[in-house]
This record gives sequence, structure tokens and C-alpha cells, in this order.
Amino acid sequence: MDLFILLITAAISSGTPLLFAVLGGIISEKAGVINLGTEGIMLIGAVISCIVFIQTGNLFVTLVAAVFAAAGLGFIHAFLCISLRSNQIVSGLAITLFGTGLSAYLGKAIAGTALAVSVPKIKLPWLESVPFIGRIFSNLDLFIWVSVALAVLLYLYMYKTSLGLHLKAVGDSPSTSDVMGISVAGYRYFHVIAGSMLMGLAGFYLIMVYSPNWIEGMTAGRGWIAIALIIFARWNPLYALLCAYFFGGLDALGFRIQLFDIGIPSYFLKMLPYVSTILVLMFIGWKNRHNPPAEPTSLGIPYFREQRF
Amino acid sequence: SQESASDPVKEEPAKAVDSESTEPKKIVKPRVAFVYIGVPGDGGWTFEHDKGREMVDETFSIESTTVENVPEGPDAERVIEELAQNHDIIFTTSFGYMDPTVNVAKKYPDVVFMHATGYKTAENIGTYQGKGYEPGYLAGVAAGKLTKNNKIGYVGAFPIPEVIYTINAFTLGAQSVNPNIEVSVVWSNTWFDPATERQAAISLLDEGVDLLANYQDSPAGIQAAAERGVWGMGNDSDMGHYVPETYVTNPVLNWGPYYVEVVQSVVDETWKSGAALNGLKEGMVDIAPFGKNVPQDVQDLVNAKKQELIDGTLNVFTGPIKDQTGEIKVADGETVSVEDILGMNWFVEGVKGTIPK
Amino acid sequence: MNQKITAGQPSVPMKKGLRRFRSLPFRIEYDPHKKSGGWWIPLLSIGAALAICALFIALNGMNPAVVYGKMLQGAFGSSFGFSETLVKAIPLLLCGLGVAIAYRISIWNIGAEGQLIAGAIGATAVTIFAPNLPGPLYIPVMMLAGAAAGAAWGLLTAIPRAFFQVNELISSLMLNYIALLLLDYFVFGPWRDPEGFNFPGTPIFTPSQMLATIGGSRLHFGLIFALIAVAVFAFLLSKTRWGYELRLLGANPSAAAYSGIKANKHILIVMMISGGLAGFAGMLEVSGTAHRLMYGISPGYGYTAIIIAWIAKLNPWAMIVSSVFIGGLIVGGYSVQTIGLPSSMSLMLQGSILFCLIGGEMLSKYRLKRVSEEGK
Amino acid sequence: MPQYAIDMKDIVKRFGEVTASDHVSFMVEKGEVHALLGENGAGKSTIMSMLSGLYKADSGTISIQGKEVRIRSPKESMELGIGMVHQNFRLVQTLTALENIILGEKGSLWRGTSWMNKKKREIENIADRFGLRFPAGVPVWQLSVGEQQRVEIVKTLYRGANIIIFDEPTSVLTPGEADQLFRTMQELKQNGKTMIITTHKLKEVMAVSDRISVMRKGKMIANLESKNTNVQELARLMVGREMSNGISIKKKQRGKPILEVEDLVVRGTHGNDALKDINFTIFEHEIIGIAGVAGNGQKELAEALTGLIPWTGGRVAFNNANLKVPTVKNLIDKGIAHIPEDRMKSGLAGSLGIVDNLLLKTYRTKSRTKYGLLQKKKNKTWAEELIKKFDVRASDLHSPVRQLSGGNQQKLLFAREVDQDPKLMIAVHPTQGLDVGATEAVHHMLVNLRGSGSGILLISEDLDEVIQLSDRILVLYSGEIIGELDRAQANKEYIGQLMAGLTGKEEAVL
Ligand SMILES: Nc1ncnc2c1ncn2[C@@H]1O[C@H](COP(=O)(O)OP(=O)(O)OP(=O)(O)O)[C@@H](O)[C@H]1O
Ligand SMILES: Nc1ncnc2c1ncn2[C@@H]1O[C@H](COP(=O)(O)OP(=O)(O)OP(=O)(O)O)[C@@H](O)[C@H]1O
Ligand SMILES: [Mg+2]
Ligand SMILES: [Mg+2]
Repeated sequence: MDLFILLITAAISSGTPLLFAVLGGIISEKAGVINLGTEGIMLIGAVISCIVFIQTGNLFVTLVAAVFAAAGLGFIHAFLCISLRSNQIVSGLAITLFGTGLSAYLGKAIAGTALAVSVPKIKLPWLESVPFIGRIFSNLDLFIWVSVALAVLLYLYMYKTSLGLHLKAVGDSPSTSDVMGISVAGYRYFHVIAGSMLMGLAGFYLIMVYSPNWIEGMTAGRGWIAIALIIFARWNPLYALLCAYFFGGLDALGFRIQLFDIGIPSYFLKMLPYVSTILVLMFIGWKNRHNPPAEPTSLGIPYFREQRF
Repeated sequence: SQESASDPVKEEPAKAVDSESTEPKKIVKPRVAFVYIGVPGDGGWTFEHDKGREMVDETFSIESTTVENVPEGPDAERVIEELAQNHDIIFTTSFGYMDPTVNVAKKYPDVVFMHATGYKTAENIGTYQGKGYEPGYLAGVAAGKLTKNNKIGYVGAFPIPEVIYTINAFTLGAQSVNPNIEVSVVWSNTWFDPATERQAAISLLDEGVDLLANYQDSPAGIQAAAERGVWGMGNDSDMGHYVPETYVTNPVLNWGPYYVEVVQSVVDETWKSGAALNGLKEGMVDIAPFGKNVPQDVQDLVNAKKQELIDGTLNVFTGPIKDQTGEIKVADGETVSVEDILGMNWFVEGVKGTIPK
Repeated sequence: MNQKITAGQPSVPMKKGLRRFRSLPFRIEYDPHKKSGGWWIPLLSIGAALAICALFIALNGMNPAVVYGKMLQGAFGSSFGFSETLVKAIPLLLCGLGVAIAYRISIWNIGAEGQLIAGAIGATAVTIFAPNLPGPLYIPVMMLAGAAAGAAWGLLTAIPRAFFQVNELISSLMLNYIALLLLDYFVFGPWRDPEGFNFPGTPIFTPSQMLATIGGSRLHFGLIFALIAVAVFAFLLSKTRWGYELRLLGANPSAAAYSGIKANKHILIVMMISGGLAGFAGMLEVSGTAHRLMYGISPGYGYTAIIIAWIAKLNPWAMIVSSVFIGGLIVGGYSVQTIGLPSSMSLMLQGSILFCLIGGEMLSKYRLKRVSEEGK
Repeated sequence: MPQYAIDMKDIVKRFGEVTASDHVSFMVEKGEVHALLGENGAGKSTIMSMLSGLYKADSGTISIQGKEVRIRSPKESMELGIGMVHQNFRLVQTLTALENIILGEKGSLWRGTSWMNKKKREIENIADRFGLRFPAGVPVWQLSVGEQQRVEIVKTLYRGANIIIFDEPTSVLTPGEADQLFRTMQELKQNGKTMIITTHKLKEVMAVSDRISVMRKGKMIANLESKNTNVQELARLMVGREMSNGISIKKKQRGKPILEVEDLVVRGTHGNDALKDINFTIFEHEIIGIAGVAGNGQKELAEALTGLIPWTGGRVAFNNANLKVPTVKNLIDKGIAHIPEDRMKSGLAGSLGIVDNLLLKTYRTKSRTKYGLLQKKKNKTWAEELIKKFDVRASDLHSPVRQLSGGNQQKLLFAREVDQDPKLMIAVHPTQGLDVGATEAVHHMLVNLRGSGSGILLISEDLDEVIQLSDRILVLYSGEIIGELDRAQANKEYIGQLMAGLTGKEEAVL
């Protein structure tokens, strides 16, 4: 039981930076724009957080700065993919290259500076006495709750509001949305940029809570994992919550199995999240074999009003 | 002075390079280059080499060349070769640069190559390495004193000898003051991935360790420890500023004086190939200044042990040493040879963890 | 609900005096029918990218002209540099071909990295498990083993996709990480060179296990194979029945089904080829350049290959150019470090060039359109 | 001088090389129903799309209700009071009909169940009122084309507008539904709405419109009062030549049985049985027409008989041999040809050229490929001959077939399928959306095929077509054959009843 509680706690903590990025990716892809720039955007979010926090020491200002810096990259991607109708894959890869490079460049001077940051913890004394969940939930940091709230809000936004309906329409059939008076470009710009902001938030979380000092390339591939988890989560923010924790939990589980010393080389234990993701997806795929894919139908396809289809 | 450890590969230390002396060309300003596996901003391995480089630059008033983020494969060979075309001495600062260094050195006999942590030397290749196990032992002593529940955690980077012998030395050091300790090892299989390293650390912290050591370059592990008020130790460089309250100390590398010495010898044309394995005595390795909350008696004890190591009255790997199965691996009074240390792939008794075979 | 027809009331209120302003006699308009511009468009785009980066370089206190000169010289300016660029281009080209063939039937394989590693492992396995083969046999057997291992790795993506509807983007990415860990396992574990002081690598290959190089350079005969692969690829796609089936499948899967083409069969075959090409590249890397299997054998060739494929628009011949170009960019990127530019700058440069390349191309599809024709 | 609701002057619109509108002037008076006629590709949709804000005119002026305007987006068009039923449905396949209809609606941000239920009732009322019924809560991809067309129309009616444009609204509607729609249009006219309609069914045009404009090859060539013209004149204006008066079908002795279907059961996409115990036989020299409202199993019947979906029960024999595991390839080799329901979705690969599209069925044969290599040269001459023989008009062999007009696409499809010398042809909605000329061409091809000894299964919603061409007619209703008539018995009214599920026989028995 104890192990289980600890594992869930670890899953939440290691899933949270992923969660922010996955949510960002989901809204971007829901609008029909795939963003492979996640890794670069997260890094920019992290490095800007670090720089601004050193300057100001103010968590809120830092957050705003990180999110807006990420929005900048998001804007470039949006402009290329929506206004210029460029290839979204190449544009995203370019964002990652550029963001990785720029973050390293900007971070040169501040590398190794420890951030004296303390992210507020949300203490819920009334929960503490509850046997199981009490220990897990009574003392989490603010941004974990923010991420959970974001997932829930995004879920409501996507499935329970008119805007969410429009968003789905824009991602599935921009041509229909257009004739229904929905601004395809507007929705796409907004959601690509907002999605990038969330990716920036992921970078912010990574550096402010996870490892409070800038290290070049500190995301170490988490942006890519996040992109994969979007699919895993079937573009649903609530599933994203589960998938991020599932993935994070398996990641954490690997280390714990190492401690049991049962002779499985650590490399294989580290494969755990990857292998199980594929297996789970196979299971889900088998179950849903008669349904159309959850993927936004026009994902990756630029829209041009006068194009015939 | 350059202590030549017995060269593990070559039958005998290289003799003086005198092919150069037939056509003496006086080096006024040495052209020095460094090849880095990461970036100076990693706060660890490359950071320390870069500090050494700064010292060289200051001493000789030069601006040496650096190439960073060079992968240990074909890229390394090209970069080294490109540097060899217009430099006098090249420091290749990662183990994986060994073959590229050897290959390039063959083509550029007039250039001096210094390869860190490798074992292949040639007439124009020298290797150098710090005795990481000495400060590792001292860190262990501090750990043994500080632990209350005798559970110590160690996040290993990769299961390679350098890491293994440091963990062993650490364990032996801790056992020397506290025979009941147990060191749990988890491999992160990363050098440089704060998020993963943090998770690895947390898995140990969840086990209840009250002191955590890390071998990676990022401070993620000790930061995670600090959040729970657990003592932390890093590696390679002084990580005290990250977690001032809970920091103990850790092994650090100090390449500067050695680099200056090597470059000077090249300038003086007295440089000779060799395999330098330097320890506390030569100052290539050391422990970082103690954290502010480390009790004075612990500091004193560690400093005393350090002096013993410097004096040579204490040797880290002196028997009796048992391995994990409890079998005597090193008999009483015997010491492990340098070759065996550099190729170590077994854990001493008291370590809980596996080395993948 | 009243009986009056609702359609009577426009749900959108009519606007009086709708925006009506004198507009310019021209407007800028996207025209998909416009042929994308000539050779000068990419050149112009690269120029724009260089100009943008010049800003950063200047900020870094260096002369952009010097930096670009060095870069060009480093990558293409000497036989050494150029041969190194080609060495880089070989795996990029092969992996690029591999992913391109998958993209042609809309399989988003981003797993070339893992397939390359699998190929490297497969080729190395020959050297480990068959240490006594007759010398001349090694290279062909290793090639087969490398390609086969890559193909098998490709199948691991194809099977879940074909039979379980698993999105290949996610499975191929996951398989990259799995391959990397497998590589770690082998080089840190059972295949570690016993003489190697536990260096994470296998023993160095024997000369008969190494590909011959061209001249004194490190350029190996893999180049020939890569070029052959391009030609074969181009031939297969345009001239054969199988190429036709792929074309149909890529253009309209339901029309393909309607003509009796089994999509799943092709997904399996194509992913085997895609993985096989990357695996072959992995073999060339271990046998041609690294001469052993080692930790970090690929600095991300599989990912860069995606860029190679797309900027060549999946055209095999154009991929020769794009792989040499990107290869040169990477090689030149290290070169400029020797004059003091940080490594980050070369990533930024690569990113900017890509932005400008794709942006410039699409921008050239815009035209000024005359709004009103006077007279008539 | 009359006030025009729409006054388009001198409109030019080019798509690349094609001039879709060549100095077109088009006027619609307030409160009239105006029919816009023309062959496939004449430019009707283009003109309408410029009104609805989809396309921007290159030059020319547009005035709405007497005011010159510039319509830059569908939204602006809506603000001007223009609504349009699009020829290529503008529906989001993944959303339900209800969601599609309320798409873009501003106002309530929160979409709770009560709000949705309210809207559902509102929309069902409209649908009932206009006799255009469809399941509102099912994703559109599960609806038949006919149902989708109804959604598309109801959507536009729901949104309301002063000027309503119908671009081929009836091509997939049943005659009853079409009549209902015309009645609705009359009612709307009474309420002062202005309407534009295109359709290729000239009788409908005569029935519903007040005035008619005719386009040919991008030019406006005529403008007439409906009461002063007739179907023949319209056809001649559109096509530019005299049209024959339908085709006469000679009686033929039917030959051996080609296809015997016994107790066929096929599972549909929703898991229920789309076809239940179907029995029929097709003989040589015979056209069997399947009549029925879309969504009653026609699609499944065609797909099962061509190997695209498996059947779950029953027996099918082809040429007296039982079909065991029929794969598409297998059936193609046996000589079953197929004109699918949606030509651009599954019949043709829009981005490929003519040669590649013609190869679709025969590329495996010796004469098309040798040793796995495509016979490029031979195939090209073969394709050239085919398109000449079937009168496919295309600028060149390699530009994407998506650029062909609907009629030419359909002729291309026929060229390919007929060239296989099929023993059995399964033709689904073969003339949907085709102009009079193209429809005539398609009918000729079917009749010729019958003459050469093939059996034909003609699935169509166009009752006139079915009655005109079929030797026997089967009526499908909810997966069952509820009536069989031969040519002599064929009677539009009776078939219409059967299509609605009223067998009539029961009444007779009672
Ligand atoms: N979006 C577009 N892109 C390119 N060309 C187009 C486009 N829309 C129309 N065209 C061109 O305009 C011409 C007229 O097309 P349009 O769709 O208006 O014909 P139509 O009269 O509606 O035919 P149909 O009866 O088949 O619906 C075509 O020949 C075509 O080449
Ligand atoms: N994407 C396109 N690019 C260029 N021209 C096109 C394109 N799509 C259609 N056209 C042109 O549009 C004209 C009319 O074709 P259209 O698609 O309207 O046929 P169709 O009659 O609409 O078929 P249907 O009535 O069944 O929908 C053709 O002559 C063709 O040249
Ligand atoms: Mg039309
Ligand atoms: Mg049309």
C-alpha cells in the first residue's frame, strides 16, 4: 500500500510537466495544426523562466514571461502553417531546432545558477486524515493543481461549449466551419498559440519545480513524449491526465523495481513506459476497431478557402 | 610532476618524442584546443574542464579553441582532425573520444593529444584521469557519519568502472566509520537529464534514505533530496550553492593546474606521453567545501582522512574487501592494482544494487 | 414552435452599410495554381535565413561574413570538409529515403532513429556471433543483417498499425527509445569489449568487417549504396506496378481498396523497406565510420532524416541535394565553433534556414492580383 | 426598372488557366425563384460561390438589394442575408446532424443537455415541417448521402436568409422529398424570399422556377421566363446541340443466369443487419434496377457484391459457381465491374492523372504490366484511345482528375469499368449530379453493355431512370426486398409507395 501511494505521488509529479505539454498539443491539434516544436518551445519556456526569475524573483512575472516567450514561437509556427500554408512537420521541426539553439544561446550566461524558488504548496489539512488519498493529495504544489484544473477546464471547453464545438469543426472540416461563419484562421492561430503557451508552461514547471536551474537541453526528449501522449490520450484532456500519470508512473516504477534487485537490467526497466504505451494502444485499437479514429480529420492539412476537395 | 601510473595498454611508457627536436620550432603562444562532450553550462564534467581551460588561457594569455556538444563518434573524429590542422595541443575530454583521438593522432604526429580518462596512449597521445575514488572515499566517510538510519542512496549514471569504483570507494569510506550502513544504488542511465534523475532520486528517497549521492552532472537529485531535508552529494563540481542547507560535500575535479602544467611542458618541449592518474596529492581531485550545516566533527574527521590519503598512509582499496556475495575479493593487506580499479565491475559488500552484465 | 417558417428570419442580423472602403487596385492573394517558383526561391530563402542569423552572430560579437565563410569552407571548402559532409549525408540520405517511402502512403514513420540503431545492432551481432566467417563474407552478411534488423524494427511499428490501429507516430517514437535502451544494454552489458576497460562499446571490428574507404578520407563505399538506393527507389516508384499501387494508396486509400489493393500488406512491406533502409544506414555507420557499436552511435540521424525527406518533397533525387545540404550545415556548424561561435548558433541557423525555406516556397505562391479591370 | 435582389455585373473568375466566369452578368429579381442551368463545369457553382463568399471575383461588381458590396467571406455573405445549400456538402462528418446545424451559432457559450435538447426539438420541428427527416443525434459519417443532403438543406433553412441558394439540392433526394422541397420553396417565396436553384433535372426547373439563366463554358448565354420555354429548348441551350428524346430499349431475350443471390445477410456499420435474406438473380442481357430510399441497404448490397465488405449469411453464385471468400481482386478478375456511389471518394484518385486512374482495375493484367513493370508507352496510347472512345474531355492525361467536371469524371469511370468487358456491372447512382448530356451518355453506355450480354445491377434513386432502363425492378426497404416488378408493371406511384415501406399487398389481402 505504501509503495502504491508513493508510486502514485511519483506518477503525478513526473507526469505533470508532460501534462502541460500534452494539453498544449491537444488544443493545437484539435484545431488541425500539428506542432512538433514542443521540445523547443518547452526549452524556451524554461530558459526564459530562469532568466526572468533571476532578474525579478517573482514567480508570477516569470510565468507570464515564459508563457509569452513560448507564444512567440507558437506565433512563428502559426504564421508559417496557417497564413503561409507551409508543411507543418517541417515547421515544427524547425521550431524545435531553433528553440533548442536559442535556449542554449540565451542560457549560456545563467547556466548553473541555482534558483532560490519556492513554489507554494497547497496544504489541505482536512484531507490529511483521509487514509489513502490524504497522503497523496494533501500537500501538492500549486502547479499540479493548476495542471489538473487546466485539464478539466479544457475538457469542459472542448466538449461542453459552443467554442469547443467550433474548435472540433475547425480541426475536422475547416471548409465547413468556414461557410458556417467560423474563422478558421482565427481559431487555428488562437489554439496554436495558446497550445504553445501551455508548452511554455511545461518548461516553466520543469525548471521552477522540477529542477530549479537551467541546463542546456534539460527537457531531454520530454517534448517528444508529450507529442506521442497526445495520440495516446485520444485528444481528450481528461485522458491526457491519465496518460501523463500512467506514463510518469511507469517511469517511476522502473527505478523502484531496480531497488528490488530482481536481476532485470535497468535498461529493460526503463523501457517499461514505452513498451506499455504501445501495448495499451494496441488494446485500445482492438477495442475501437469499428470506430473511426479519434484524430482530427484535417490534422496537418492547410486550409485554403478556394481549394476544391 | 606527472605521475605515470603503470600504463595499462602500452608495454612501456612512451619514450621522449625526439622526432620533433630535429626541427625545433619554438612555440611562443601555444595553440590549445578542447573538445567537449557537453557544454560548459552543464555544471559538471564539462564545466570543470572549462574552468581548467580558463586557467590555461589566463596563464598563457591565449584564447584557446573549444568545440562543444561533440558526439562520441564520427563527428568527434572530424572535429579533432579539423583542430589538429592548426593547433599544438588538443585536449579531448571524454572517454568516447579515445578511438577518434588515436586515429587522428596517427595522421598528425606533430600535435600533442591529451585524452581524458582513456587508456590508449601513443607517442603523441597522453592520457590523464583523476583518482575519483579518493574523494569518493572521503564523501563516503562524511556520509557514514551523517546518516542516522544507515540507509544511504546513490543514483549512478551508467554502470561503467568510473562510476562503479567511486560507489565502491564511497561505500568503503562510509563503512570505515559506520559498518552498518547500506548503500542502495539506482541507475539513471543518463548523464544529463534532470527530470529522470529527479525521479531516480525520489525512488530512493521514498525508500527512506537519509543521505543521497548522485553521479550525474545535474543537481536534480540533490535538489529532490533537499526538498525532503535529506543530505545531498553531487559529483564533479561543487554543487553547494544549489542546496546550501542540506549539502554535504562531493568529489570534485580540478583540472586547471594540470592543464597549465601540460601546456607549459609542450611550450618547453619537455612534454612526454604518459598516462597520468592523479589524486588528492596532485590536486587533480578534491572534495568540495563542506555545506554549512555539516557538523564540525564530521568535517574534521574527513579532513584527517584526506591527509592520510595524501600522505599515502591510507589506501582506499586495501583488503580485506568483500564483494556483494560476501566473498573475499581483496585479501587482507592486499591492494587493488590500478588496472583493476580502472576496470572494476563488481560492487563491494554493503552496496545494494546490480551491475548489468 | 410557431407554424411560420423559421427560415424567414435570418439568424444573423443584417448589417447596415457593410464595411466598404476604397481598397487598393491590387490585392495579395494565395494562388494554389501558381507553379512554385524557380531555383532562386530556395536560394533567396537561405539568404534570408542567413541575414536573420547574421543578427544573432553580430550580437555575439562576431563578423557574420567570417562565420559564414568558415562554415562554407568547413563543409565544402576542402576535400576533407566535403568528404566529411558526404560521410554525414550517407545515413541522412538512406534514412530520408526510408521515411519518405512511408510518407508516400501516409505512414508517419518517425522511427528511423530506432530502425537505424536496430540495424547497427543487427550488423554488429554478426561480428559478435560469427567471429570466424571468411573475411569477404562479412560485409555482405552484415549488410543483410543490418537491413533485416531495421526491417524487423519497422515491422514492430507496422503490425500494431495494420492490425490494431495504433498510430504509427507514437509507436515509432516509442520504439526509438526502446532501441536506444537496447543499444545501451548491449554496449554496457554483454557486448562490452572485455579489453576495453568497460568502455561502452563492442570490440573494434576487424578490417574485413569494415567498409573500404575512398582515398585517404573517411568517406566509405556506403555512398555508392546510398546512391544506388536513390536510383532504385526512384525506379520502383515511377516504373513498377508496385510503385503504382503505392501511388494509389497514397492518393486515395479507399480507391485503392476498391481496386483490390490490400492496404495492410503494403503497410507491412513499406515499413519493412523503410526500416530496412534505416537499418542499412545503421550498418554503414558501424562498419563504415564508427568501426564498432558504441554508446550514442547516432546523433539523431533518424530525426534529421525527416527534414531531409520533407524539404525534398519526398522526391528521391532531390533528397541527394537536401541530405548533402543538411549534412554540410551540420559539419559547418562544428567548424564555426573552432572560431568561437557557440554550438547553439548552428542549431539556430538550421532552424532559421528551414523556416525560410518552407516559408519562402509558400510565399512564392502568393501573387498580386489586379482587383478591378477598368474599361470593359 | 425592377429592383434586383442580386445584380452581378461583368464577373470574371479564373482558376489558374481555367476561366470559370467569363464576364458574367447575372440578375435575380426580388422574390423570384431563379434557376441557373448549364452543363457540368459551366460555372454555375462558381457564380453561386462568389455570392456565398467562398470565392472572390477577380473583377466585376456585385450588388445585393441594390447596394454594391464586396463579399470577402462566407460570414460577410451571411451578414448580407445570403444562405447557401452547397453542392459538395459542407458538413463535419464527425459531428452529429444537430451539431452541424447549430455550428457557428453564437450566443449561449455553455452547451448543456437541456440547451441541446431544446435545439434538437427546434430542428426536428423544422425537419418535419419540410418533410426532410434524418436522425439528428447520429454522426454525419453514418448517414447516407440522401440524409446528408437533407441535413444540408435543413441547415440552411434553419439559419434563415433573405436570399437562399440551392446548388443541386435534389440530386440525391427521392422524388417525394424533391416535391416537398419545391413546395417549401414556394412557401418561402410567399414570405418574400429570393431563391436561386441549380439542378440538372429540367422538369424540376420548369416546375419550380420563375426565370431561368443558362450558362455554357463560363459564359452567360440566355435569360428566359420559365413560362416561355420548354425542356427541349433548355437542353439545347445548355448543351449547344439538339438532344434526343430519351433512349429506346429494345427487348432482349435474357440469357443464362450470371449472379444468383440467395438469403444474403450483410452486417451494416452500426452492427445491425443492413441486408436481410435477399434473393434475386441477374441474367445476361438484363438490367435489374434497385429502387429505394438511400440508406435502405443499397450501399451494402453493392459493397458486398464487389468484395468490399463480407456477408454474414447466405450464398452468392457467380456464373454458376459459389463465391467462397470473395476478395475485391478476385471479383475484379471474375469480371464484376463497379461504379461506386461516390466517385471521388472511392472511384477515382483525385490527385492522380487520367492514365493512373484508368489503370485502377486492370493494372495487374499482362497487357498493362510486364515483369512487374508498367508498360508506360502502351498504357498511354491505350488511355488515349479510351478517352476518345468514351468522349472524356480533358486537357491532358496527367493533370489530376479532380479537375475534370463531374460528367467527365463519370465517363472516365465508365471507360475504365466497361473496358474490362465485365460480365456484371454494378452501377450505383451512375448519373447523380450529371447534366443532361452526360446523363444521356451514361444511359447509352449501360444499354450498350446490356446489349453486349452483360448483366447490370442498377442502383439509383432516380425513379425515372430506373423505370426507363430496367428490365426488372426490385424495391429495397430497410434491408429487404419488398417488391419486384417487371418493365411492364413499372409504375412510379406504386414504386414510390413501396419505397416508403407500404407494400399495398397487405391491404389487398385484408
Ligand atoms: N475551387 C476551384 N479551383 C479550381 N478550379 C475551379 C474551382 N471551382 C471551379 N473551378 C473551375 O470552374 C469551372 C466551373 O466550375 P463550377 O463548379 O462552377 O461548374 P458547375 O457549373 O457548378 O458544374 P456542375 O454542374 O458540375 O456542378 C470548372 O471548369 C473548373 O475548372
Ligand atoms: N480542384 C480543382 N482544380 C481545378 N479545377 C477543378 C477542381 N475541381 C473542379 N474543377 C473543375 O470544376 C469543373 C466542374 O467540376 P465539378 O467538380 O463541379 O463537377 P461536378 O459536376 O460538380 O460533379 P458533381 O455535380 O457530381 O458534384 C470541372 O470542369 C473541373 O475542371
Ligand atoms: Mg456545381
Ligand atoms: Mg459541380
